[in-house]
Amino acid sequence: MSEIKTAAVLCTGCGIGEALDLKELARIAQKEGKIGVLREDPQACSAASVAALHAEIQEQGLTHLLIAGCSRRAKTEAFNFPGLALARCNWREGVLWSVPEGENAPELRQEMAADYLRMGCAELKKLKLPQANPKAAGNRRILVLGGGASGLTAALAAADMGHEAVIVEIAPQLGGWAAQWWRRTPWRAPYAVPQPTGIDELVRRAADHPLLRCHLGATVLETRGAPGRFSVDIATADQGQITEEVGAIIQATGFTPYPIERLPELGGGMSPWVIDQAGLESLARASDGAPIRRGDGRPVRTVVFIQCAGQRDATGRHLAYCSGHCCATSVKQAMYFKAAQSDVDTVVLYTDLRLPGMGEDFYRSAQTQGVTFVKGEAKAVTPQGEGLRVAFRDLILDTDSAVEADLVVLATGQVPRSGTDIDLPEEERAVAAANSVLKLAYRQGPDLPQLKYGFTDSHFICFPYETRRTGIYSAGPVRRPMDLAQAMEDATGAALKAIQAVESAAQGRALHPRSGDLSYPMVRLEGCTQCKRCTVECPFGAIDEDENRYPVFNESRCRRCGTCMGACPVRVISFENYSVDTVGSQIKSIDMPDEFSEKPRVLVLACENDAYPALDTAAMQGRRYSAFVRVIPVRCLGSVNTIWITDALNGGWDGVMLLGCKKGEDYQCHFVRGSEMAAYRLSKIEDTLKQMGLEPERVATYEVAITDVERLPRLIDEYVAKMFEIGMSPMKGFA
Amino acid sequence: MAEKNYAFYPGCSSQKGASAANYLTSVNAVCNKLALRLTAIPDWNCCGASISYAGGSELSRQVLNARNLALAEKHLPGQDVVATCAACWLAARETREQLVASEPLRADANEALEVAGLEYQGKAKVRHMVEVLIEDLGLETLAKPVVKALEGLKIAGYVGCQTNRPFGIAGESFENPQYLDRLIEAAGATALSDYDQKVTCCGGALAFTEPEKSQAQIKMIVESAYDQGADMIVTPCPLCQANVEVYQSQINEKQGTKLNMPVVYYSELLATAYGASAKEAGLDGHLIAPDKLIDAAEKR
Amino acid sequence: MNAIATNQTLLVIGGGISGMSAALEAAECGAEVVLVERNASLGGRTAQIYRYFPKLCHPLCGLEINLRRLRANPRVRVLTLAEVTEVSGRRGNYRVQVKLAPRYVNERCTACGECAKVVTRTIPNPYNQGLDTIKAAYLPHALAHPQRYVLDASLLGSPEAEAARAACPVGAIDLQMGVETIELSVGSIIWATGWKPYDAVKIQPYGYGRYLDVVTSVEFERLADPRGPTRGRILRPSNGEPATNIAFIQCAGSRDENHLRHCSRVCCMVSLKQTQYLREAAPEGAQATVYYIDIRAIDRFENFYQQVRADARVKFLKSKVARIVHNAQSGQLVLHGVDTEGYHRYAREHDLVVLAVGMEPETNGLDLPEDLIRDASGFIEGSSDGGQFGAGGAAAPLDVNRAVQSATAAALRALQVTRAAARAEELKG
Amino acid sequence: MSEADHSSAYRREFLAEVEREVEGGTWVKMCMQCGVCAGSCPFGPHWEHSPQKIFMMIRAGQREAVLRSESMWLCTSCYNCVVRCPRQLPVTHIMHGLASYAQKLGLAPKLQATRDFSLQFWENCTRTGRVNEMRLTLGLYFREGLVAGFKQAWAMRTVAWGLLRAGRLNPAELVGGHRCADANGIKAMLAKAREIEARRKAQHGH
Repeated sequence: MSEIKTAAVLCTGCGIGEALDLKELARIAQKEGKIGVLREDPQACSAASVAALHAEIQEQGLTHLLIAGCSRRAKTEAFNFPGLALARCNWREGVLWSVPEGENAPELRQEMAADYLRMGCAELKKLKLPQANPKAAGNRRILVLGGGASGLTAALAAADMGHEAVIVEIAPQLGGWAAQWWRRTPWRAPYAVPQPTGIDELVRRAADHPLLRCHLGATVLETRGAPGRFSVDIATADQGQITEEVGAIIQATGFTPYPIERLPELGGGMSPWVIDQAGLESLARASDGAPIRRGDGRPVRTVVFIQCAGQRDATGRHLAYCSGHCCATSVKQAMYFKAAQSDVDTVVLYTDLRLPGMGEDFYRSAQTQGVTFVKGEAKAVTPQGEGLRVAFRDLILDTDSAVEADLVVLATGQVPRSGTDIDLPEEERAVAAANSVLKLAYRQGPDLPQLKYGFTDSHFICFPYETRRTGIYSAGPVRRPMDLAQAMEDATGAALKAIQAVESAAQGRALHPRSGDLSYPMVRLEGCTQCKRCTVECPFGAIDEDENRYPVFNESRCRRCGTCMGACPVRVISFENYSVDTVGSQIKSIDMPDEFSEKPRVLVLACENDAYPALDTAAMQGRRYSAFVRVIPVRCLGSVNTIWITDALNGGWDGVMLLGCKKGEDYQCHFVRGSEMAAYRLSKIEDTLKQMGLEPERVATYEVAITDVERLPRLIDEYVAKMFEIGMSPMKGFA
Repeated sequence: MAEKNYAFYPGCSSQKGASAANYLTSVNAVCNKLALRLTAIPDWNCCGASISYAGGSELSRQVLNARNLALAEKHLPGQDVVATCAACWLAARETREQLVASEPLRADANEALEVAGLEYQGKAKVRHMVEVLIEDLGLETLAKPVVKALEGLKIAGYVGCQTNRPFGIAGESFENPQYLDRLIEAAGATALSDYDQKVTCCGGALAFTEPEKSQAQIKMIVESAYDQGADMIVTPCPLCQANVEVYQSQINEKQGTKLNMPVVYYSELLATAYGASAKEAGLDGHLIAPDKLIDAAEKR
Repeated sequence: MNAIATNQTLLVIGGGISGMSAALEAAECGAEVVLVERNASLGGRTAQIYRYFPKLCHPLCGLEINLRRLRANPRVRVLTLAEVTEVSGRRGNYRVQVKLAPRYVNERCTACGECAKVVTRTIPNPYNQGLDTIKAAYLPHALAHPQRYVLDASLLGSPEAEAARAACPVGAIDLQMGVETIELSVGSIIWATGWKPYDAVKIQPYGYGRYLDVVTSVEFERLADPRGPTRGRILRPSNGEPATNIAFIQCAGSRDENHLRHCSRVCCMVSLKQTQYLREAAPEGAQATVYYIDIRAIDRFENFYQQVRADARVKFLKSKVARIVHNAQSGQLVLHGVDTEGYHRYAREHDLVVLAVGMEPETNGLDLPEDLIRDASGFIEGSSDGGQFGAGGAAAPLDVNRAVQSATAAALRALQVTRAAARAEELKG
Repeated sequence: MSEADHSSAYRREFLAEVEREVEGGTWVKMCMQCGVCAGSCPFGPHWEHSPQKIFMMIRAGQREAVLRSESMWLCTSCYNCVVRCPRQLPVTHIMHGLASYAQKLGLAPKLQATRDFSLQFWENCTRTGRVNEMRLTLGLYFREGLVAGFKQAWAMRTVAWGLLRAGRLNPAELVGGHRCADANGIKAMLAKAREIEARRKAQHGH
């Protein structure tokens, strides 16, 4: 990279000019900041000024630009200079709008603005223009694991977008569960009667599609690589072992029905006339529209459907969740009987009937056809004569009751086929490893991390597709229990994400949530001590280890959160535009008052997505907070390297506040585990503080939400007050 | 004012010497002022009310009402059927809706009507008198003939059930209909808008057979009127009027209360406001005399 | 303006979570997208939600991420205060008329707020469902994008409008702005027009509009939100006292042939979530009762339901409330009905009633292109020519998670159309 | 419910019977058990079985319990249930229909006052085509015999006297009273109606 040519624009708009002594600030930028080109501007964001800037950049060949004015979150459309390293210095929200009024306000504002300017200059010089991942690979093929409705839909969607697609199906034929059904629940108006599954059409299209290949009776042996360059070893029925090179993977491995044998009290496994919903589908297919008969040929005159069988279970013996589709499925199956013979008694035993959306029309349709719905709790299913006796509590009539039936259908739930739970303890994992479906050759385990109950859902509400294995997406009931319509919708979306993954990988760009970020982690292996922290802590399993236990970075798996950088004790990991230096130099750059000035300095490291916007918002709403803090946004609390903290404390900072997102089961960290890792590291910092002879209060972590606009200023003021309590840092002198 | 013609269905209770005789008296007084010409349906019969269900089968009761509609179509072609009694209106209107909605049902009904030499073609519409007043004339027109605005008279508008549910007047809210209050205001009186028993059922249909239960309803209806400081209750329904007025003395006997709340028809209000005498306005037809209204009527 | 769009451009109508997701997912695949939003800023209804179920996290967190994606992506053109008035042509080649309403503030605005300082006139605050007021020169909300003030039309012609214009240090206020209509040609269209709460006034027995202390679940979100009219304290609109005994009435409009014939899916979870607001926003000992027909806590949400079931503050009654009566003496609202599990009558007093109002398509009542296929409730499936697609709340009553899935799927289908159009072009040229 | 009933429990027989025989019977299966009808009824506090519960009992095949129930006879025809039902069931009509059917089968409770009143009303209004209020009232008082009748009448004397004075009660009605000219035509017409209904049900039967 050629030598740096820096420039700074000091904006005097929005009242900055009146509130601050710009001359002094300009002097600081020149003398301390060593900024080459420097100028004030009454409104830096005005079209004229921006145009002028572009011109200057051309003429003077500027490489680095600092804009001192409003928050980095403001006026981004104006301050958009491709090919330029840009730093923003937040005077407006960070100083003008946040420093409390008072007779010493001008002084405090000036000091704060000066420090932010120093910090901006320091950061600017450390910035490098990201050059994109050099190891970017552009394989655009997409591998789909699973040839059921979800897999077929995903593969066809990708193929129709012009991407080669490969289906790997464990069964000898395509179609999955849906292929074994008689009919499907209606998914569009009118929501009246069961519909053809349409699965044959999908299978036919898959077979005929020029861009689509299928391996049947095939399983994955190993998956290596990263987005844009996955290699997947596959054991196939016909060609033996082969290897597919693909750019992204969709896991649509579906579900297995919860085994009814686990429900003997409901007759599961005890009577041949107690079956599950899949079992009824085969009976219906066998009868092919004629009145439905049991296995023994006896016509069914009365059938009872027991909802939530082995689901929504609080005892911990069965599934705790609701599979969502079963109410509609039982309604559909009851209609099978009514369609063939209207005088068959069909009783649906439920506690909460769950047919959301237009399912209400389907429910009404079933009632019109005479399906009987009973709000009741099934107690026992026992053989009686040629059939069965279903004992239950009728919750409406509030009585114990019973009904005789020829056939009982247990609406059991969906168990995801998600492979191994990689969060199991090592020893158990070995056992489970056999069940792995992806067989990832990843440091962090062979399958997608699971959220709960074996589902691979990332549990993002806003970003449901984002798994923790970049370029590998899950779709259908493996991700969340769902019906056919939802699964096909889900698969269509997953196909888009897979396409996005290969496009971005090809250009060496980051995927969600830092979509388009061209920076990537760089490591100086010569300095590495093989401590493995980065490989363990990476939330996305992006880093493997080579035979010498050195980290191997798979850049296109990386999501640019910087957790590895924060984890590295020897600080050999960095990003071009975000490094130990870009932040460290800011910390060292400020003008530290002596201990007698009674002007503490508190370093605030704030998550750029939640805490930092919260501070901006607070300022916009005129909520003031102490002028003794200096705020630095960080990509994620996980990227905070403890050296920043120790440097700060050694440099005479009085305290360090770390503001990150909620961790734990309902984590709100958009890098999933960043804030958790930070918390873990900081739990160890107390020893360091002891060694330095400092109070533990000098470092504090807070979970802050983007909405904490009232709470956050309060937290800051309370913390600063505490610094006054325990006194100025004894380290100041030595800085 | 241009005369408007209607096929009139007075109903049993409005007949001479019947429980709502004074209702008809007051309605006639009002109609004269408003140039509404009511021609009674020749040989009209009882609607069967809602209570006759145990004796009368579904079709019998429909036919009973269809007969009146058929007679109207035959003798008063092109005229809407207007009922003053809420029960008559509801029974007739329900039958009409059912017969118009279902061809086969109309065929059955007509097969029966044929025996009486009649046929219902589904033309004649069924209206309640208040519908006619509000929809055909409008509140402004209703206010015009007022010569004695009933100023200062505080009145609880008790709508009750059958003019309100299931059809409603002018598509109004079932829970808080306004039409009766508007009529009260048209007469220059004050409608107590916070009267919260406005649409409570008086239990009228079961007044004879479940006296305690229906009288409990009546007590609520009357006491709430007292709470609001009402001078009287106004209603559009003969059954409501009779029950709420007649049983107050019984409630007093049984429970030692001192209920004595006049209950009058909207038409008595209007008639009085239009300058009718107490007799013309049917004010003499009460067990609990609506003294303030009578005073207004007697004022010259 | 026409220049920016071609038949390979994708038009997304609606800038809520679904529209933003569809636009961004498509753009991050390399597509050119025009995102049209009727309001002055993006975010839609989720921006007015305090917390999401089941994580109780904050919608603004996701909004900030999406805004970042947007700022980083030159392929998405955003038009606010813009409404599609006409769609002609067919798949692969639509012509769309877009009406742009005046904001009276141009792109020079720095959101410094000087205009608001000189304006005294206030208007009902749309962000808080009109439960409080806001200056007639305002920033729609903290994370409003574009971050630009709006001058309410009611100011026009008043001296205050002039004052505001004079107060603006950067000359961003333009009182001459008028309605403008532009034409776009696009290859495919995603209707992400979202949903609206059912008009609770129509549910007569519950007295919304007659009783101040009957509010909708949408309004309740604002009451619980620290950025809301009560600063996050659940206060009774009638007297400003803290609510301590709150009723949540399910199926307010939904599953009801007198109102909405469909189940709105989310309302159960919304009420379950809102019972948990009591922890932070209501006094100690505050109680909640949920009146329901069926609790529809589908898939993993069942956990959340079980947690709330275990919460001593919350009671559940299987009953559709028959009617609400105002007790003048106590000032309380009396709910009448029966617990259908065994027929137990009740007349229970509450000091605040929250109606879990159903969702209906925002487009109901508007005239849409004839060839849009809609279901009995008006939800948009797509167009018969296969070039237009419904997404998110416009396509079905969905929670956020499913809405984003739907939007992502719609984005792919739309891309298939524009890519096909592109291939066709290549063949031609 | 006794063990013996199980063979008929939750079977369609009784529901089918209700659909065939009872006014509005085909609506029973559409109930979604929300309970809004039960909560809306002014006489609700006095019932044993709410409408929604009766609908469930019908599905459960509890024929005796339903048809012998007093509850239907407490319907005041206020239509609150009808206008609030989310499935738009004509609940009032179904209650009337069930009562009427129970009466027809002789299962209705003996000495059910409303039943007797209902019968008398029908008899009274169809005899001449118009209601004879005088007879209707006295007929009801004396339905349990002379003594009871006089007691009732005595209890009502103030009311009766008031109505007389107000010209709203006419003793003359005891003899003669209002009548339709074509009373016979009405009788014939109603007989025909019954005949048609019988015919329809026969057809419906198979």
